[in-house]
Amino acid sequence: MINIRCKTLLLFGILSFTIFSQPVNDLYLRVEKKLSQDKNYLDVFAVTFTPEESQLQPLSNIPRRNDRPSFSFRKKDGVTYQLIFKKETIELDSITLLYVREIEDKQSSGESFFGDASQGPQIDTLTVLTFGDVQDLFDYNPTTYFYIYSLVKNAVKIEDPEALLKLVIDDSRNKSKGISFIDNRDFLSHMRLNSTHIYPVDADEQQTQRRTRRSGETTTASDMQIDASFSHLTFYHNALNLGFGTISAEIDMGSKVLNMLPYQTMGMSFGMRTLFSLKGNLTNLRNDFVIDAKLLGRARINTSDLISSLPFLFGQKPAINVGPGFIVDISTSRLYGFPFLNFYLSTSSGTSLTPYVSFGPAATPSAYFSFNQWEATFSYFWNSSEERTVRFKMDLGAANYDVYKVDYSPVTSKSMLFNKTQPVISLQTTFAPLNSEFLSAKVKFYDGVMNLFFWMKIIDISGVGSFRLETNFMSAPMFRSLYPWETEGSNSMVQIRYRYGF
Amino acid sequence: MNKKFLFILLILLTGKSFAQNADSTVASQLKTIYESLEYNTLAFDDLKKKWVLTDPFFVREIYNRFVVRDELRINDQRVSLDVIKQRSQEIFDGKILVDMRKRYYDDEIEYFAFVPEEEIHKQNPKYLFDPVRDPFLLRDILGEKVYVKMKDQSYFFSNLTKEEYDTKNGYYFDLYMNVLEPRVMYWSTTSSFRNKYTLGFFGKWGADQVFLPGWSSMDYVVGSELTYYNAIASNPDKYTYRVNIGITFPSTIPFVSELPVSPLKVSGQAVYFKISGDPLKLFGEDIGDFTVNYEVKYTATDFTSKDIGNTVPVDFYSNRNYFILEGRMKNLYNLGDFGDVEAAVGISSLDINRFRSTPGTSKLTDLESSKGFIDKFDHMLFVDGGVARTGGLIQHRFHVTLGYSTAGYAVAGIKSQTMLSGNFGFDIRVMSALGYDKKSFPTWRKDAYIVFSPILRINY
Amino acid sequence: MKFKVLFVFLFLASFLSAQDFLTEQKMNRIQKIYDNLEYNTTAFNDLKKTWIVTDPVYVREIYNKFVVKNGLKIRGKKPTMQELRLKSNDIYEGDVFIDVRKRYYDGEIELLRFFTESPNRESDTSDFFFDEVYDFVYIREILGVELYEDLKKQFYALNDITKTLYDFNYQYNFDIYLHLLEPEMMVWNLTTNARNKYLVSLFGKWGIDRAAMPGWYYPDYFSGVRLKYSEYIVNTVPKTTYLVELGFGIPAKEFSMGDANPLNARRLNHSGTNIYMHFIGSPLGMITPELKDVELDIEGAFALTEDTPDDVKNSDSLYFFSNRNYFTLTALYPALLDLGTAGKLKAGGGFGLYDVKRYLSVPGTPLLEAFPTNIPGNYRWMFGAEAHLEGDGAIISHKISTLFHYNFNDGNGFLGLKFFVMVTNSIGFDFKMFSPLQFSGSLPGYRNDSYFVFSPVIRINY
Amino acid sequence: MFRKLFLTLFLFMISTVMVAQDLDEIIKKIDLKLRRDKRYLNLHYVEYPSDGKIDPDFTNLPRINEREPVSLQAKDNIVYRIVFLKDAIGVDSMIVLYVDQITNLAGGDSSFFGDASGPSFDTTRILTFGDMFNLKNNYADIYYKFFKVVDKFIKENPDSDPPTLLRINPDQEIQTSLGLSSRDNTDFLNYMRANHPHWYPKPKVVSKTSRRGPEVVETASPFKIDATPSFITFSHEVMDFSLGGASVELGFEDKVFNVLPFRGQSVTGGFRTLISLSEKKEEIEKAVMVDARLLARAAVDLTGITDVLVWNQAASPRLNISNGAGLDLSLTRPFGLPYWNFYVMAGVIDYQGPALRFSKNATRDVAYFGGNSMEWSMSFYWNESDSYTTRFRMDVGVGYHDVQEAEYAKKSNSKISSKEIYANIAPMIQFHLNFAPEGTELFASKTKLYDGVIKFVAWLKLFELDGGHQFRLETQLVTAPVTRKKRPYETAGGASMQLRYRFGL
Repeated sequence: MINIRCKTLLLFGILSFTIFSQPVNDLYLRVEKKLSQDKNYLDVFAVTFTPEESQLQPLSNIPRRNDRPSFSFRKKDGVTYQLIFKKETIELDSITLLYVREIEDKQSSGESFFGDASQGPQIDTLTVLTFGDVQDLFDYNPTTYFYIYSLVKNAVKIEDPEALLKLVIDDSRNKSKGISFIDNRDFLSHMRLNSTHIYPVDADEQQTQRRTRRSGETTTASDMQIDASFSHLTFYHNALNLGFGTISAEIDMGSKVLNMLPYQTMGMSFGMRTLFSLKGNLTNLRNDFVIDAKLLGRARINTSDLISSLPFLFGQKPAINVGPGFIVDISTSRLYGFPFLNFYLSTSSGTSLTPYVSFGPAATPSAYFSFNQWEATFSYFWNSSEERTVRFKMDLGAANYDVYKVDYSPVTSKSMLFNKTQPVISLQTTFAPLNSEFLSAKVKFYDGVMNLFFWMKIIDISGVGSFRLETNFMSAPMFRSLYPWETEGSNSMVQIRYRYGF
Repeated sequence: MNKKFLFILLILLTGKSFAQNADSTVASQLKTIYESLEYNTLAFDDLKKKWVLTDPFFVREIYNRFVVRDELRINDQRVSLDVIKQRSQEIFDGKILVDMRKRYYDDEIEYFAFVPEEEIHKQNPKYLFDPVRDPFLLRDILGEKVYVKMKDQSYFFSNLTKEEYDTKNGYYFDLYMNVLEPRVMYWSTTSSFRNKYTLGFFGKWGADQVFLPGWSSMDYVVGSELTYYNAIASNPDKYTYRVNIGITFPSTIPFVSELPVSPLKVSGQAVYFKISGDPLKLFGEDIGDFTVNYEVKYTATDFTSKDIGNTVPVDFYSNRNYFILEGRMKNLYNLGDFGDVEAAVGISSLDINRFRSTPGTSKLTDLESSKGFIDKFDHMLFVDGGVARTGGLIQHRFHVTLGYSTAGYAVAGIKSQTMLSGNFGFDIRVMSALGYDKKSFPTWRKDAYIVFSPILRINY
Repeated sequence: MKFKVLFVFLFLASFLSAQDFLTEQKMNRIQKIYDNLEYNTTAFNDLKKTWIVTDPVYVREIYNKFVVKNGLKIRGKKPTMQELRLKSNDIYEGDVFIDVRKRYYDGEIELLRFFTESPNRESDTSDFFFDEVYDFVYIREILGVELYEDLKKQFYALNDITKTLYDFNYQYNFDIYLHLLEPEMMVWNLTTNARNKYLVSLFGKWGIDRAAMPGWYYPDYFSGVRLKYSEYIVNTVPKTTYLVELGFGIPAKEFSMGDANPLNARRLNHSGTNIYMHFIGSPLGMITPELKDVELDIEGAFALTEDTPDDVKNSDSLYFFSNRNYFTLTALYPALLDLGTAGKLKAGGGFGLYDVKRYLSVPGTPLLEAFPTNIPGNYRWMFGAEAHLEGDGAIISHKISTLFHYNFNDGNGFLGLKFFVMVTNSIGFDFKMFSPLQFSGSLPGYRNDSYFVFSPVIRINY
Repeated sequence: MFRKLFLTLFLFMISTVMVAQDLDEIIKKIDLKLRRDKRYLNLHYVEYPSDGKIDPDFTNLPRINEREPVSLQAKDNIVYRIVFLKDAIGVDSMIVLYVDQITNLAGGDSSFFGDASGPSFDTTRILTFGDMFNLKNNYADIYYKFFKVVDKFIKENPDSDPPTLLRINPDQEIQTSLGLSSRDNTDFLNYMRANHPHWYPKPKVVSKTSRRGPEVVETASPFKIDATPSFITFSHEVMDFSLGGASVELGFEDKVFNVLPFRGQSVTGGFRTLISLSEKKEEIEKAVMVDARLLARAAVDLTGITDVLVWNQAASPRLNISNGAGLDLSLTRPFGLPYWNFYVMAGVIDYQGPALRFSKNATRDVAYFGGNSMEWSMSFYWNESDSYTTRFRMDVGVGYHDVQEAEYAKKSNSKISSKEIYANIAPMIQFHLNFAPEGTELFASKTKLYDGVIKFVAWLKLFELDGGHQFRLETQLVTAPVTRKKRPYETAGGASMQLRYRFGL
């Protein structure tokens, strides 16, 4: 039979005494675990301190908790101490010491017997004063605490303490909306990926390009640039770089305004293209006023019966002839805050009337001709995110083309059938992940017809050039009935495009 | 003298009670130690395997071992012989069952109690004897063989283990495939604290409130639905407001036999708009779970005879617009498993036009052009009451609707939707006209409709 | 013997209470240090990844770990077994959820809270019955590494309530507003003093709502230049003080919803080049200060020339109606009533007049023949009243307006309903509907029996 | 008076007896549990002496139930285990429960037979809970010594929990009751790796069940093939470029027209690239991925070889699918929307000499041509439980296709007239089910309802040779139109079965 004696109650007292201090111990334990396990999120600082002879005395036999032997700072070469503390914050009004670590570099102290230099410096760190010890100093041994405190305070005055925070704060800030540059950067990056002509790379732009390219292949600045496909060819050589501008040659089988595919327009335009800036040099394209102007002549070639045999063209024979003449095609960067401007004009004297395609009875044939076309649009650029992986371009404006009906019998007479100015809207989306070209899709609505243009990079072999697959799809007219000079159904075309030196 | 005596007694008792307290505190501390030895699985108490042993012969066998080992306790006190005799009588009458429960992570029996039959379903039943809450003590009492037989449940017993059935709304995507009112939620976002905006497609076949249910209606509304919750809840019907905008598409009729004599044909492209929410909350009043639904279908354009596609002139009825305004009070009061009572009242108006489509002409001729826009409408007052239950294993909605139309007839309808754990279900709607005389009943309407659809719902 | 016992107890109690105060003070100091160890990210508190664990069995797993390690507290005190049993009943009902929040810069879980919520409730009745547990080191120690990693990977049923930031600030690099009936393309902007903004843009306007002739029922597509001047910008939303529009009418091509014959489907036709003027502002403030908020809206279109039959290009002679001049003056009181999220009410009224002429176009003749209608001088006076409910949320901005138009001369009226909504200031929908209110006789020839127009809206603003 | 005194004393004695008697009972129960329960005890212990020295106070410790006192011996083959209870609810501080003595028989004297039988331990409980409780009440200073030993051990290594007697591992079977849908690309990648003919980068997502052993990563073979007689894809490392991978494909199947393999009289070649737009390569779970296939289709007469290569039971085909060019794009959750799939094939019909023609009447033949086709859908993934054994996917969207009917004179190959007999948008819904016990894909099926016709495709994994060669049996079934009448260009449906070989995927 056990009986209860008053000694037990005494024991209860002692136990409760430790118990009451139990929550404080729990808190110490929790803080010490936090300090050791949370590697990179703690906003604490460390001051390294090697004690001098004179400083040893006040820092000797410091009492420690959990009846661990008292500790004294040592002066030995290769031994340094790290005083880890927290700077003033909103709630902590002064520097708060947290714990002290002793770092011993065995290597330099020459102690290692086996000469294991090969393993490199052998450093072991030991927490000599835990958080609990330092707090007990603060409560019961203020002199030592303030001695260490003053050490840290002076060290902080001399030079910035080492931050133990390992978070990389700035590169992960994310914006909620996309961005659009005030200067020409969006215009230039679009043209470099899509235009068939050269846009010299800006000085600082080069670094960013080269840096990303280095992971790929290094680019030697070749002095020749060719952009060719089944329906166009452009050529540029460094010799033609006149300092204030560049000249390059172009041959193209298509037309910008008419809803017709290359070869269906039965004509070839050839001529020169020049890129110049009013400042007189092409080094700072990003902020200058840039003009990209083309001056082309347009000759008629009867490719009408070639269409059905071209393997890459899926379209019908056209029902309208396009007059010869000359073409002006200008794109400018921003002028006095106005958006980017594009202007295209193709005019023809309207004299040469031999039709390649005609209609009506064989005896009294008649034909449709289009002599003049113009298009004026504003361009707007923006990107879906800061990395500019997805880039958008929208063209808004108006366009016009005329259509004449020419009767050949009894006498050739010309009468205007159509000459209407209508809105044109096009949206181009370019995917350029990590700043390297990948694919782009453009959808354009004009005169009730949807034109879908799409290219995608297939292979990029350094030194040889890059190949792209391009498709061009012209839909049947929507929301309106067919014009007499239009063919039924949709036309589409697939071609390979080769680019060298871009 | 007795004062001195009283004083000694007082000290003795206080000391005694004091010691007693000391003892009982020690005892209670020992009891907490005893209960804390095992790995605590308090959170899974309701999921542990539970069963009741009812075989009277086996119950006697077990009871006898307790008596032999004198392990019967009542409130932790030993039990005297006559109490045992009196309790044994209840065992002999076969009215005592053995309630058992297994541990969560292994299959030792952690709870064993003799419980009278009528107490078995209670949350904390009145035990015959104190339950044994330690498997190893139980094994000691019953002996190895009987304990293993108990554990392996190789005898007649009834299983009471709880299966965890619950429907939680995930606000990530919600496919509600019901032919009459499909919904596909595809986008959601939170803009502050715990609100939710969700965007989805919705479909709607027929309009119940104008008593033209699904299968026989020629146009099927498809459109977009925006729902806003100002604080998300596990019950998806608790939205703050919902806006639907859609347009009608021609729909094929599966059961042609179901059509009325001269079915309502489509005479133009219609637009559908619905808004539901609690307008009173805008003005700060709150009269409980009250929502107002306002629906409108407006036919904007006129088809030509080419669209109708008839080769010979034909007269037909067509419904071009309807307006529905309904006020619905939910959770009026709770009927336990039957769910919560809800009631609604509303007015709806539906216009009926008679057109003649003669092929070749560009416009339909309106045979009742004399009637103004307003007086082509039939108005209807309807009342709706029912029970709805969400959550748990089976969710159901049963509604009875009664409507009286200005055209002189009444219509009654029963609508029911039952779902099994929020995934599979069935939707049945029956409507029939009442108190009408055959001759003057409109031919564009059948006197009785039955409409049904399976429901598949995936919600994450 | 007993007396000694009492004495020991008294001594212990007093000693403990003094010591109690000391620990209390020490506890607060250490607690403060503990709370400030981490890098402070309170500025992002609402943007941190937050979700609610809803899977009932998973909630039990986590709750059980806390019970085993005795890690839960209620108002700072450890709960007794009875309190835990009480809370467990809520868990068995399946109404207990766990609110979990991750740290901003790395994926560790910094906060975990148990709460109950009654299933069908109106407002947010969540009661957090246990104190919140924070600091991922402590949470990981309680849950054990495997369950902690599992909790981070979200392999269970949950509601994600991470807040996405929707801001509503206009930017002035460019602003494209693609709307079939009211397109706008900003081409130029200028700030003269630090806060004001001059905005020049090209605009289009199809249909006059105040005369109940909306969208593609109106023959002219007015387009021209718009100047908007805002005195100062309130958190990037321009507070427009006045707006001037100047444009001319382009004959609008019939946008037919079906193969209706263009000319007679729309009763009003273009009959000559016209100019369009529009002014919105609140000049009355100069006269009397109380009226400084009243917004005046003056709008007019005046025909200058008259077309010739070969402009109309009709093959056989054709009678048609045409509206040549139009003028309205409306006064609007903004922010009459504030309904919170439903928006602000803006209402007002005004009068105006428009003319309708009847022409005969005979091909080959030089001029159109004008016929007098039964109304002298063809001008019709009208009176209009309108009310708009406008709301500008970060995600949804809407404008619901009703409009009443009464025509004195024709004796008829129109009731209009306009519904416009924009989501995150980028995609929207606008639809207008006018239905006639007959007062006397039938609708005049130039009127449709109901008007209904709609258009998708896309805005790109950078 | 004496009687009263006697009565009170008697009361006093009984209550203590009663009280004491309770304590014995509870202590007996506790000792019984501590001896027998081998798996469920949530107790911790400390090895003593850690440094070989035994505290002198631990000699002839008194024990209850008339057992003679015991002393702790400082021998190197004897270790004492002090077992205590920590963090119990309602118990404020740590409580020492009992002490075990573990003597290592082999270690002590060199066991004669060599330790073939391995070290054998003999555990005896020298201080039961009753003894310890008695020490705690009556010999507080000795108990306090034990308390200090344990307290010192805990304080000295705060990071690690003291060793535990718990033998069950609750973390092993973490259960959930509701299914789950992963908020990142895990479900998408799980599905594509199992079913998509083109390859998706590994490593496979470690599903919960395979948490036991480390995930063994097979050596990624340079080229990857997925081949059935009617559809073959090939990819080689050299085709990869910085942003993602590429592969080529050739097939006799069609996505939108409800036709069985080879029965569409067309062959489709394609070039496929897979791009992940996230900066960090390894985080494909979180990246926006673009899977783009550029397709070119050519009409070809396959009537001859339909029954040679593939076993199928089907009505004779009636539809010639035309040449064309197209694109099949799938995006993972753009802007928070669900997974987007968009397929468009612009057809250009060559009416010259159709493969399949049917006589309409005495003088005319008729042939049906499938021209353009399009399909847009949104995909939703979810799993029935967190062990990822049964995985579901649902595609909801719309499809479009148009069919031309051309008339020919009896023996001529050029058409006289052609008209469009069907061109419509119809809703499309497709339900996928994947079964992958223990993370290895065993069976998958997809059921598609479009334009009234049900198309069912399923594969079953047959066997896998080492080196990564996997063989599956794949069946395709197309039904006759269910919800409407059969159109002239449609057949009564049928089924086909073929072997599918996969290597390196």
